[in-house]
Amino acid sequence: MSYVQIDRLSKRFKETTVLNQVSLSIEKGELITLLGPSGCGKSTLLRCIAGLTEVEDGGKIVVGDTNITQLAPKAREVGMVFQSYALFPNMNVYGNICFGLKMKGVKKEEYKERVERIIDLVDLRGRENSYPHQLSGGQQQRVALARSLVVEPKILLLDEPLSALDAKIRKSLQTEIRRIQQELSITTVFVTHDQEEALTVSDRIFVMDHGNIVQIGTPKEIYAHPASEFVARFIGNYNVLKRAEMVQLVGEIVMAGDAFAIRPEVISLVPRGNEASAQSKNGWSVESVVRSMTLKGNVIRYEVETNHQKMQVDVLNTSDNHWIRVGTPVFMRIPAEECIPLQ
Amino acid sequence: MSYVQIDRLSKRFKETTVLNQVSLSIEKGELITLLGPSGCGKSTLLRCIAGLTEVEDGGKIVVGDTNITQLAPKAREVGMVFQSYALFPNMNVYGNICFGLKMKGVKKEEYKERVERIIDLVDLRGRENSYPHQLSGGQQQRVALARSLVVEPKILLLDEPLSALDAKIRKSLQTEIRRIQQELSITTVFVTHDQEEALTVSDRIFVMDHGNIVQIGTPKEIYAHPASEFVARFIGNYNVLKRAEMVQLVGEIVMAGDAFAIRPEVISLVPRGNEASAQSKNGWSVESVVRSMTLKGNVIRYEVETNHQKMQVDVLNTSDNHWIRVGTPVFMRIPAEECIPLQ
Amino acid sequence: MKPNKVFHASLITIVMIYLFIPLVATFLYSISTDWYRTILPEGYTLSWYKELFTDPRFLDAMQRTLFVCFLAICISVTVMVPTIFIVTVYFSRWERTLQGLVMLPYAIPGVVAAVGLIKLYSSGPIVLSGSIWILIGAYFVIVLPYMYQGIRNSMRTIDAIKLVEAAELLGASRMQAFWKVIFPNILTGIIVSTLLSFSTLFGEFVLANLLVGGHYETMQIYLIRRMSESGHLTSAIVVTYFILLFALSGIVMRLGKSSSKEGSR
Amino acid sequence: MKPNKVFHASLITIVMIYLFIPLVATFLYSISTDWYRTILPEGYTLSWYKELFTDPRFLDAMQRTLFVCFLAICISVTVMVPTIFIVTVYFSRWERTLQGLVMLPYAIPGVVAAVGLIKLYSSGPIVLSGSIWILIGAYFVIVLPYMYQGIRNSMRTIDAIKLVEAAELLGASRMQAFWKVIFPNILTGIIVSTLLSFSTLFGEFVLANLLVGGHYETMQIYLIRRMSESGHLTSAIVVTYFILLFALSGIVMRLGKSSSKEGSR
Repeated sequence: MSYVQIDRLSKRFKETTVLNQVSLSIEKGELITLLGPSGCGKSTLLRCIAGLTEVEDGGKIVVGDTNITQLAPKAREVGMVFQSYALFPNMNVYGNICFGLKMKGVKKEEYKERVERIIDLVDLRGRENSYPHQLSGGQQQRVALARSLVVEPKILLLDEPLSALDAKIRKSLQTEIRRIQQELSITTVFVTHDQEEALTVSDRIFVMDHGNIVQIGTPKEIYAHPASEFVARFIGNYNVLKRAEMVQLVGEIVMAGDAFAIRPEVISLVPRGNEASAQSKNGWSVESVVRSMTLKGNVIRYEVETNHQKMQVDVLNTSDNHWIRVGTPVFMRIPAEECIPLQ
Repeated sequence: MSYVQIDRLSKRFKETTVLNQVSLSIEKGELITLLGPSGCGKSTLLRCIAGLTEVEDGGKIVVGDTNITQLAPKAREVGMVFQSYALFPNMNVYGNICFGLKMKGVKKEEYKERVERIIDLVDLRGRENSYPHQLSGGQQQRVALARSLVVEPKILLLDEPLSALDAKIRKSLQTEIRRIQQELSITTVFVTHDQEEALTVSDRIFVMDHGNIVQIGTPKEIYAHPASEFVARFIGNYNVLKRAEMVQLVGEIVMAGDAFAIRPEVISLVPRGNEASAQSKNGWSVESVVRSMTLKGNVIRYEVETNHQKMQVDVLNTSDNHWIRVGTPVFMRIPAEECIPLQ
Repeated sequence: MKPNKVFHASLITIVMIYLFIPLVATFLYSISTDWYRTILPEGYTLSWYKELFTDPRFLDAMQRTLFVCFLAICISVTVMVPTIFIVTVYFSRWERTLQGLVMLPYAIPGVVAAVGLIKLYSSGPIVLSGSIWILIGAYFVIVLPYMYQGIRNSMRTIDAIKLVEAAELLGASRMQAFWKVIFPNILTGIIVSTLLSFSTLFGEFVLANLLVGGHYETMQIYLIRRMSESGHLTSAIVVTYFILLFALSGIVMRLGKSSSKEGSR
Repeated sequence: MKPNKVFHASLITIVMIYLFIPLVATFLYSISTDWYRTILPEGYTLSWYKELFTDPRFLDAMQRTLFVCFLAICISVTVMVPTIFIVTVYFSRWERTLQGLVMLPYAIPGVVAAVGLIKLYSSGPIVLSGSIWILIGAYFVIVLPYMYQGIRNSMRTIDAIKLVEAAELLGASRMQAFWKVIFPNILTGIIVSTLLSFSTLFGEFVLANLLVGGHYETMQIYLIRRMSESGHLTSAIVVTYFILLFALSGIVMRLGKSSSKEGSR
């Protein structure tokens, strides 16, 4: 049996169904993300696990061997990090971190060492006496993380912890959260609307839409095999083609499916006059012309036009690929095994 | 002479120097971004151009043939879009868009067609009678854009227009802003802290740090040839090596430079036992082992360890690359021409 | 969450009852014929109201009060709205100073203010004592804090600075920015402040009595003078006052809501 | 930006002068020997202050006022802080109701309230009329709006709901969450509200006079009774009052600042 079991959780606010009979299970030590657009119910689900939002009758939340559905938040042994940090302004970093231990009645001699270890873990050595308003956003969120971790909760809940931070700091904290989570191997639920963040940090991703979980899988599975157009568009920059469009593009096809999703990075561009190599493996080659290019950083995104369609193609930003310019006529090579049929 | 000329602009708030003798010029029809971490002075520079912040004596701002340094904001003919949208809550979409025209005394018969065109351009057809609080964040920002554009300003100023929006909407609005800007070929200054955003939308990027412009160039130039460690780390995910570290990694080198920056995507990974191909072009091959992998979406990021260093390597997420796993021994191929010496 | 609920609910109920009992009692008293040593009145009548509305002295007093309050509030709105607008948007350094000054009347008890004013204007070079102008001047000062807080909060809620910047960049002059963009959005705030001020002034007795009491009978003075005569009558006045105030608030709030679509407060 | 600056600055200056003149005049009057038909007083003396501080009636009145105000405010803090906390954090649906109720005293003029209270407690089943308890009860109601607004704003500023959630998840009980996390952070807000309330009550005359005036001489009543005797003396009282109030505020604010590091308000 899984470590966390959630069974048919529902929540309605007035007329709106926010959670619709959601069931899921999480293994011990795993980091899962709840990923979805705003309003999909992901934060509400997290608050239900924490006990901050009451669930409707029939729902059940089990952690370890304990049914915590009816327990008060303080009895659930969950840690939570909020988007707004929610640090206690009247306490310094040390005071914030010790708060949970004091509340649990742990003696000062006992917790001292543990607090020191966690301060090192979140890299806040030297800031112990600072007050929250003296810290940057990133540092405040580290304090919030340390404060939740030091009491050794059974589950750690992260509610869009990085949304309020700058792009650069966000990325470095993603890595750090993942490192700390693995070091402590603590069961973690991470809520985010940023698909790149979800791919980077998760063991498994739960994609949510309108109060339902629409797909579950490892980042690799979700990214490479989206189950629906919604997931395909949300998780990556997929080219989604209707069956008729697909037929127009590559000719008759044998695969079943009403629509097909093709990731932009699996398509390769081959110079014209090189048809031999373009025809090689199992797949199609389509005559086309490069219409625009956008530098994304490590990747260059091309918009490539055939007679019928516009397709997006991602290639690595290396000097090998710099022959591809706007206006260059190319063959677009689409491997057959990377065309994912959607319902 | 350039369309916009800014000459030795300084601004001090009490003790802090926010802008330090900044000079720059912008061509007509160009979109430039001011890119930098929070507090680097980019927003202040924008506000100085708009006339919302007074500049210190000696600074000069010329647009076209007009010195606007001493003009009131309303006389400068600049359009500005704020992060917080700043729509007028008492007016509907149509009223917000017409406001500028009414203020300029344009007759209703004259502006009617222009307003209709701009509503189509920003894709708000059908929402003309909605009030700001009835719109999503993305829609509100479109209204703000339309409102600024309809008066045909000489420059359009965008102050982190997308920072308050979700990742998905942010990306689609980036594309749209760029499309609209090119369609109207309006001179635009875009302020952002997100390097990917800057790379995506700009003709040229001005990287700022502590009130100074530290590098100017096209996205390609800035990304591929950062002038300093600060830019290298800010613009991409560069591996930055000190000269000694570089020597440790690849042996003696002839290039000058105290430090070297290598982008993760120019390094390629070759299976061991394939030394022939690994040695081919001008560059180095280093024996190493894959230590971790992170799926970023279209790219997989590996951390690869040699005897001395850890390096990050980005490869495209295609089935061709799926042989690389954690623990796989590889050759890391570093092309010599992609090692950028830094001061 | 359940066990505490009873305690919480009862605490809140007690507070509400404490606040409501005097109101209900006053109402009952105003329509009762007699009410001694019984839980509820012995009989009900509307005669107290009839007596009140046919008393010319009452109607005169009402008129005078309305005139003085109306004038003082008009002046206050005319002066404070532009002042707060200018200080908020263009002179934000001065904001703390203005706030400090404007909050002073909170700290000055009415009695104390009256003493100051009478001494100043009855024995100094300018003699205004006894005229209603000194009363209006004092009322202007008294309502400053209400005006300031209401208007200032509305401006903050709509982020007036950004809106003015946006309007100016679109070619509006400062006057246009104020009238077209700021004013419609703070109207509700102004109306609420006005009502609050009105209610405060309407009940102000000390200044009215000390400054002009002898020769200008306002509502408050009338009320206290009649109190010893009949408790039922004064209760009727109190109830009338409340009904008026609620009706007025209701109408004005609805007007404000439909004319401007915003969420100040 | 320059041409308008003069206009703006002068407008603001006028407002400030208007607010300050009575204060300065009162001060001058309290230390002057004689002041008729001259711009400045003819001579200066401290004798008014000496007379004041040696008058036992003044000291008694001061004591009584402090006692009544202190008690009313203590009750108010004790009742309102937990009530607002509970409603804000746990019963947010009730917030609008509580706000409406608590703001009522703003809408009830003191005169009107007094009438209601006297009628209720002097003729109904419970007779409290004339005792100071009815005055304290009325004062409790009067200060409700100040207490409510100050405390509520402080809670909003620190985002009390999130802080309580964080504290509870860390194992704190509701009481602990309140005492360890919320209370230290709203202390400044409570102190400011208390001072404001104190100043309001200190100057309240109508209720004091109508409810207990005959047999319990408070500061306000003393002040008005002495006014006809000597304007200089009353000016001295006013100045004393101000100095006391400012000193008190200063001390309390500094204490609040050093004991809790937050930015409520």
